[in-house]
Amino acid sequence: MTTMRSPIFPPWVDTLIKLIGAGAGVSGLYVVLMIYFGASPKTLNAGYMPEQPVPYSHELHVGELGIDCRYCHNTVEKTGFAAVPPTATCMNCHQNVAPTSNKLKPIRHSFETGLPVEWIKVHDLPDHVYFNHSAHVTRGVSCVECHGRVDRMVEVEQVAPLSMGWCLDCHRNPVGRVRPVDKVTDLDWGLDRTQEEKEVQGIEILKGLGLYDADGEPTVRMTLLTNCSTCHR
Amino acid sequence: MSEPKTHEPAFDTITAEGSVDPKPVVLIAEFETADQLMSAAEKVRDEGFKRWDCHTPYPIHGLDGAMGIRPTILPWIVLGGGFTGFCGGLLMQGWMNGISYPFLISGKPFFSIPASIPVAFELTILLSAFGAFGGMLALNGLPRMFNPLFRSDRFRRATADRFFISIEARDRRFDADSNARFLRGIGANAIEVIEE
Amino acid sequence: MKHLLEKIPFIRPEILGNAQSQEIDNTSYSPAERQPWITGENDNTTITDKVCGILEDKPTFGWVMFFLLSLSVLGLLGVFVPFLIFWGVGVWGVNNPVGWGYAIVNFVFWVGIGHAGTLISAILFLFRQKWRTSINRAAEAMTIFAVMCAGLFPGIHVGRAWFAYWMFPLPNQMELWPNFRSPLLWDVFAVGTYFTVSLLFWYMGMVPDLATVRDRANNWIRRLAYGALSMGWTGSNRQWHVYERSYLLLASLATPLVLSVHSVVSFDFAVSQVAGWHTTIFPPYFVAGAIFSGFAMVVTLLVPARQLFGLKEIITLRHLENMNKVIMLTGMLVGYAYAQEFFIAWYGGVKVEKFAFMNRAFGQYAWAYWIMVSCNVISPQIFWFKKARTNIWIMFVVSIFVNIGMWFERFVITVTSLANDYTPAAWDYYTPKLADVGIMIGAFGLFFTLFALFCRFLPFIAMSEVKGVIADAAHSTPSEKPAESGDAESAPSPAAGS
Amino acid sequence: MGHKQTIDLSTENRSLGGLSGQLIGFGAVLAVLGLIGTLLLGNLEGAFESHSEPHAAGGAAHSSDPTHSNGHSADHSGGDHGMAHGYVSTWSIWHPYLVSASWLLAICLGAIFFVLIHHVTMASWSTVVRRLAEAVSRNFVLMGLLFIPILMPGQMDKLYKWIHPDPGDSIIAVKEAYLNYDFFLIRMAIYFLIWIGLSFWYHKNSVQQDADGDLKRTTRMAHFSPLGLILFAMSITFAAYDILMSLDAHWFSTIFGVYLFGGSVLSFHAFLALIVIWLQANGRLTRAVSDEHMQDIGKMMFAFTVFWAYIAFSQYMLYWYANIPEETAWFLRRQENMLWGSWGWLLIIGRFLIPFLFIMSKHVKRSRPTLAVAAIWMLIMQWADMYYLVMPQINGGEEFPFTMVDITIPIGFLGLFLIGLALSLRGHSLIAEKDPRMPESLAFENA
Repeated sequence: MTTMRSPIFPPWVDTLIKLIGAGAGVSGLYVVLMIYFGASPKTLNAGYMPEQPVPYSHELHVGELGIDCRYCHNTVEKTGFAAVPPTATCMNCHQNVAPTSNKLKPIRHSFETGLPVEWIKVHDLPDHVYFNHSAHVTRGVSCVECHGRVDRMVEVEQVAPLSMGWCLDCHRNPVGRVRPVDKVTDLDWGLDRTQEEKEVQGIEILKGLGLYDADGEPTVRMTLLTNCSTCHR
Repeated sequence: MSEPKTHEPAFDTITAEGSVDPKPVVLIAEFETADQLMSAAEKVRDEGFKRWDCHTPYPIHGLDGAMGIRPTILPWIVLGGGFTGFCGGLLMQGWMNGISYPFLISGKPFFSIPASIPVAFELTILLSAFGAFGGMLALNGLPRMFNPLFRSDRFRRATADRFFISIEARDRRFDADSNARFLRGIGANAIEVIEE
Repeated sequence: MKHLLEKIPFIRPEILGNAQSQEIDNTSYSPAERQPWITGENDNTTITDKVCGILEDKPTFGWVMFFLLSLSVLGLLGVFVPFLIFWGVGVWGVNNPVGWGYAIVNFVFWVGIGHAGTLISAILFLFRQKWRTSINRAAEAMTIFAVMCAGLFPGIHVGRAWFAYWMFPLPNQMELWPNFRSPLLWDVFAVGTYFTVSLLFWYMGMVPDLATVRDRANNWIRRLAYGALSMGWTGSNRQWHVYERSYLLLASLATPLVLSVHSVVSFDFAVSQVAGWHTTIFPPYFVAGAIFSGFAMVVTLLVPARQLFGLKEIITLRHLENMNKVIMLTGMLVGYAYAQEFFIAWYGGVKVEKFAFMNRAFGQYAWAYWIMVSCNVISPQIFWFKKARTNIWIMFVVSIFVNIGMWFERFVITVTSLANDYTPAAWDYYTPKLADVGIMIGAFGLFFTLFALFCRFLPFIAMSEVKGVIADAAHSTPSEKPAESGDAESAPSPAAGS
Repeated sequence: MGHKQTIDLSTENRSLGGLSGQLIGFGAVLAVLGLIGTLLLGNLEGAFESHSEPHAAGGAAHSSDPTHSNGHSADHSGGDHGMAHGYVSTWSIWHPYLVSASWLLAICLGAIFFVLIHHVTMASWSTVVRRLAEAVSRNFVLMGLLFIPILMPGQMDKLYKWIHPDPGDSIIAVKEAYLNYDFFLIRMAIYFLIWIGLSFWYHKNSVQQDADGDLKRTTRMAHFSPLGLILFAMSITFAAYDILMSLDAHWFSTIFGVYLFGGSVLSFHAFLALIVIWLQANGRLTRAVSDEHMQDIGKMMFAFTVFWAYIAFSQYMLYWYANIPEETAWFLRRQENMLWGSWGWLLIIGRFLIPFLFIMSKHVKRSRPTLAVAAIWMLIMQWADMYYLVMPQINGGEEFPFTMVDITIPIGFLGLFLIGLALSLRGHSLIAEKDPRMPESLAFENA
């Protein structure tokens, strides 16, 4: 006696399951890589370069003319906030220098009306981060460490990812990233030094701050740099 | 085993739908009770079959011996999983809290054995369990959705209240007629051959 | 009494469910022979029919009512959880000094409930207790659902629930890792592992039974669904061999796991310096309490379920009696811990410890403390009497008492120690708010809804294991008698059975 | 299940017979060795001088060490840390004595627990070895006798500081209602009454069942066992507090009773395995107790190895983590210097890790030689554990007060213990002959 019958699942289902399994593995890997590289602040945030209302060139003013950072951003050493200069600061020079330039029209307009120029903030940290410029600048952390070679930027762009991990990189190991306080705005400083030399000098500076002891070992104060409440208050 | 067929075959045949050149792939024999199956299994084993199996609704104590199944390597897989979990757990905690992100809180050491035991223990168990479950699936070749055995309606009782012996056509001693007669002789009450 | 109750329409079996099974008393002890676990004239065929019948027949009126009721209670969760997430944890009654309120109480309560399932499936398995087979499936399901309810609370307590994944050690842009020195993180690992392993254990145990359902299915949806779930199981003995080994190994892994989970939960309290929490007996005491409450919940669920689904011959009085014995034992272990805490609080001579315990018993939360003691320590004492152990009404009531008592135990531990801590100026009285109560009740809705669905759609009894028990019973009874029969007969045994 | 042949007990050699003489002889040799060794070596090491000189103490190994000059107990207890001590910091012969006594007491406690728990659960696998457990538990009488010298009025203060606390010790003053000599004696009497009562009653009923085969005895023993377990639980807990925990009367831990319980059950199963192996090597119970039973005993050894570790870890973890001075003091004495710190590691590795890995395998549990090795090792570790509980108080854990009497006393006690065991096993069957569950037990298989 012969009967004909088909089972619940045809044979290709088993192949399909294997394919799905392999596919799940591959797509899992894909998702991980996408998140790791694609959603990284290095990809998403670094390189941010908005068009400003006035094509102010840091390269010209800082790089060629040699104006100190603190001439315009004059609060960095005293407050947490790095001031964007008022229009009056621009006009100190531009009353005389290129007073009729077309590019400076918004500046003059602002000066006349008293309305601020609507600069677009490039380095913008989330509200739950309390970043204090004076705390860094007065302890030997140079502008260049976070903002890059602004003196070579025609238009300012965000160089660093400004992610929490990136902040912590330095907070965990500041040794090679500090310099004498008077060299903080000298963006060229240190190009002639090796990393080792910087570290040797860095330890001396950190000793002065009480972060390293006389033996060159980190003190317990170092842990303050990575305490949550240091940045999230 | 090569006696001439002189009578109607002692088995039913089930053929796959749309099969062009049906060949037998597996033979199943049904038994009424577990005891019958047990003694039959011993005889099938002694007959020298290799690619055969018993199918029962519940695990029968002693059937492994009757079939001559050798112990599984599963415990070693589990041990490997557990070892990986324990060492991995300790290394993970040591690296994450001791090296990558040392963080002082209430004066406790960055890494210490007692505080690491709970997580290392849980990971030991977790990876061992994955080893036990995944190892079971791998060693049993599961999931296996398609199986010629599912063509048989009679076989559906193998998971309820009947006991079966199946012999694959790939076995060297496979011969539908003589096998069927042999199985009848040792107590099978129904034989089916599934063709594809 | 019983007849009267059965006259009430809603308790009448024919209305509640297909109660064709009979209550057969198999609880008498005779040292000479053991009573069967499965009563009535049951064999492999009837067991299959009865168990599969639950999910093949039309749902009974009782089940539909239960399901709808649970679903409506679950609705509370749908209201209050979004409310909580939208407004933040301020909608709860927690505030200084009681920063841990209903959320942790419910978390510990549900994790505790979850312990019975693994205890039954793993520890009793290792101890070769055959009575586990009739109840383990339902108890394991209960474990899974209870742990889900438990997981809900830490998940919503983090405030920003969408960041709950920060509890896991995942690489991230912040280059941070969780703090492995925190007992709360140990909880994440313990409860996560527990859930995963319980799920594997439950599912693996179900595969052969799902295959049974698949093979009986007569419509293609069922064949497809159960076919996929059973992964092509054929009952092959070569597979059984590996499967049984794997089951044994999982049981031996789940046993220390089940001990560890509530131990770790107890660490949340005990590694602190809070008076009344910091007691070395906490780990085993929490485990005993967890088993206690879990068994009570199993009884609470199974007493109606066996009635509803006609399983009185499979989940027999003797099964229930054994569970009641475990309840009594663990109840006394919990009582032992209460007593030791008090004694050592006095013996240790630490003033704050002494105060913490006196305050528990006679302070502003004395009402909660004495509810706890009477429910947990006193009420199970009735099980010294066999009549009480084998009376389903009494055991049902006691199991509810125990559930209440164990909830209050967690309440007492959490709240009394915090409300009156080291800073008397900050002492306060904790009052839950509507959202606390709503989420607490809603979690019961989630639990019962899931359990109701499980009853309908998955095999309620571990059929393959029960069949093994029937086979063993059939084998052992005749073959073991003859050798010693001379001695056994010479003993005057008739009275021994009573 | 049904495939195993049932063993016919009548063909089995199941009485101790001539072995009792052998065991008593061996025990006597050990006892004499222990006694002579203790007297000789103890004298050499100056252990007994403390009788004449109230402050003399310390092992010979350290007596020559000028930094640890003998016996300035007053200095140590009063001066060293500027605080009152809850413990006696001077070595006396009673310290090693107590270590050994608690070591064997633990075995007896495990034995009575074994009897009770198997009655309460109506277990069958263990029926073949239950008589051995009953016999071991009868050694409570011996243990009671061994504890008497410690409890003598003039001697007990050499162990327990709370008898004569330092002036101004307010912590001990608080517990005076509990920790006082009279009440302590009453409690000890109650514990031993409970233990001796339980062990004799169960042994008596079991042996009488051999003769009359009365099934009611089984029912009666089962009926009484829950109550017996409650008595056992309360007595072992408070005995642990009294005998071992109050050695440091300032320190406390709620889990301490459970800690002693874990070690007791573990060491009893190890001892049981050894008795069975010894009996079988001498042709007794060769078939009644099968590989299957040995595997189960091994499983219990394995389980309680883990249980002990779990309890020990719980106790350590909670005190280590919270770091409260009055709680950590006890552990600090035990881990702040190399010697006692290593002893702690010895327990972690020797008492947990090695046995855990060693008897995990089923083959190790089923093979007599390997199981015997594991059992002997576990018994030594139980002794090491008791040593760890008692000795580090001496000199505040600063020194390692090991003397030769630490070896000779346990040998002597073990000899007495074996004599006691022989007397208990003698004169009746080694197996509970007519226990109704015997057939089931004989046919037992690990399924």
